[in-house]
Amino acid sequence: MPSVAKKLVIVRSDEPQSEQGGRPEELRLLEALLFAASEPLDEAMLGRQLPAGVDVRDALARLKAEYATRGVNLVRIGKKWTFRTASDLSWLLTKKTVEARKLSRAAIETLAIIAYHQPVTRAEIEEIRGVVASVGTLDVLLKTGWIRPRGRRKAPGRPITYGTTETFLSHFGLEEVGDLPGLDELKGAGLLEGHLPPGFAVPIPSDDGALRDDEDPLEPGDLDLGLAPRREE
Amino acid sequence: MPSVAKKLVIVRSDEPQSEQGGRPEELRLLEALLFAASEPLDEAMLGRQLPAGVDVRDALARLKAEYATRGVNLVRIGKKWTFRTASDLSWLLTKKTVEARKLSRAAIETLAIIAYHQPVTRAEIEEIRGVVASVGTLDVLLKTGWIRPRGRRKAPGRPITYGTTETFLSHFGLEEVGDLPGLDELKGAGLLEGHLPPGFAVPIPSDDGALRDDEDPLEPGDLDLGLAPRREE
Amino acid sequence: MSPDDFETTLGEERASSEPALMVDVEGFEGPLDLLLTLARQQKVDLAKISILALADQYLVFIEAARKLRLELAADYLVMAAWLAYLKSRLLLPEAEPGDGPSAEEMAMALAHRLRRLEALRNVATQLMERPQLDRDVFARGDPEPIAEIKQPEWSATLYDLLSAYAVQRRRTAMSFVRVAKRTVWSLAEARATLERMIGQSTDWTRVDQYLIAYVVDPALAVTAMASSFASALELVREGSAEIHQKQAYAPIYMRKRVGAGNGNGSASNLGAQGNA
Repeated sequence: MPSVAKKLVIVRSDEPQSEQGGRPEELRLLEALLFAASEPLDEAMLGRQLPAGVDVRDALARLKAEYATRGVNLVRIGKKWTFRTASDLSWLLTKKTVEARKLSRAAIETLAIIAYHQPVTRAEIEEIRGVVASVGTLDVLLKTGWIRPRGRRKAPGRPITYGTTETFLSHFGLEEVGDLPGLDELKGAGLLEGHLPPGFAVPIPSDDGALRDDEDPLEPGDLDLGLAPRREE
Repeated sequence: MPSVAKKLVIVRSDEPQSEQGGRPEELRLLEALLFAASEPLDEAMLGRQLPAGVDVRDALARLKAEYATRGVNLVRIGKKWTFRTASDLSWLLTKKTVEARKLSRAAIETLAIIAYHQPVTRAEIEEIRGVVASVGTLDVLLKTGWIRPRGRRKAPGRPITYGTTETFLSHFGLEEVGDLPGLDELKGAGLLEGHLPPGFAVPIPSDDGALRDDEDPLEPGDLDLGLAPRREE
Repeated sequence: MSPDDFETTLGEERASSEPALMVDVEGFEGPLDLLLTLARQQKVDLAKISILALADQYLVFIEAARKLRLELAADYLVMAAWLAYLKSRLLLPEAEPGDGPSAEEMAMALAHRLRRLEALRNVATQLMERPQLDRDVFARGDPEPIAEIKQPEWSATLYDLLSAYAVQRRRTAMSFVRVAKRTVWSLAEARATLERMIGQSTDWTRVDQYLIAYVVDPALAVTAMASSFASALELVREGSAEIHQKQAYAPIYMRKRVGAGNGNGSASNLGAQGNA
């Protein structure tokens, strides 16, 4: 490929200080920072390190493409970036594996509900699983740092809503929540709108979303038997 | 450095498709191993990980050449190899490595009381905790920047009231302090177990900066006592 | 609900469902999970599932579990009661159009929930199969400190904070705690209560009114209602009581069955009927 060689030479003589091979200096800077960091780095912080006038997104996209076929890939997590070993090489690196966190089935399902339905309250999680959350499930997930309380639902009792964290995205190698596997299929099948029309609640705790304006909350003396949407305590 | 240019050219013409796909797999393996390793790796050990018949020295030499112009370089230390930030970019790095210290149990408990019960005085913290606070605990928390003196309680002795800061919220990933789980949520998450006495309550915290009716503003002298959050060590 | 019809269907279903009965109820994550497992045995698309057949299978399962005197969580019994109710609605012509959802709509809603749970399990599996950090992919093993990044000097997680708060609040609360009374109403207790109550009345009475008289501690209300409802349905099935509900979520009325003898509520008598 003599043409490449020629090009390299030309670039070098044009821009002696740009050093090595005509590759923009900002890529070297980004490489250095991202290789050195122990945690994903914020796009804005990276931008501040680059020469004025350089578009950090362009540079990151280019770097990502450069590393796409390598043993180490550049990945985006939300608004942060980091290098990770290529996922097809996990066999090579398993020796490093720490005792994998073994989540219970209940915890995995609860995590999935929080990820796909967020923001979601505990009562909504219970409604989808059809079972009262066993004590300790949310506790375990909070401990992993994958979920967090996001806010409070504007509903009676103002229950806490849960959502996933950046640590969750980082752990599962997702750029954003929209990249969750199977999300589009779930949406397409109408399974994420989630909340059943009022009056449709099948036993077990139901979410407050099913309680409409035209429904009166049950009186304490009413026999609800858990058949009617239960209000958040 | 014409020699470098020459070398690049040679490498490139050796492997026309180079970058995309045609790059030998052993370079990917070496990249991943060296990237993930917590210390420099032995040539012999690396060799054992490569496909049979691959000369580890050749592969390392080639990888070194590839990275020679990049922001990270492959360097040899004795018979071991590791990735290091290019020496001309060392200004990006710092010598100071601070290992984040874990807060003591007393400190985190005190912080939790302040978060939930703010504005709160030292005596009130002790009353809730049922333990006399050690002298250093509040000092440590003030150093973290997560708590601040808010004012003085209109009470005998005019004790200082404490509350949490913005830094607190951002460290713990909370949008507002009112998003801290309440009694039901703590129970539901499995954090608060067992039978609680009637009347047991968890306040809905608020870090509203406005002084409460029973609070006086801090006086200028208060800040000189080192009680205000220190910006940085 | 017609007890005879119920019995016949149970008899027919039993043979084909026998293997399912061997499944340990402990292995299920609640009634929906059990229903989903039973639905899969129908080996059809969940969209085309027969809710009626599913309800039968579920009721057979619960019946068998109770014959074996397996302790069943209230959730399972409430679902059984609801399915029995749904089944009766599906089998009988709709009495009055009413404003509540029709039986068909209720069945569709149940099918929707089953589909949703199944779909969620599929994506949960896909999620867990993704390459995970420190299991399949790895970050830089030997990071170098970056000048621009201020290392936080102190570390603490939200979990640390919350558990620290909960632990110490509980610790100080404990010194005031009294021994709690038992918080579960067993089915036997509920049944005994109901039998005594309807023994006194041939007028329609609201079941919750039965309970209020007995359940002094409001903390017991939920468990008492669940157990009572399950027991009430059993009494109805055995022919010693009648139940009436105008529509879903409306109050439930109950009375001693007209013509039923006073001694008809004894346990031995009922047991014999159950085995017939």
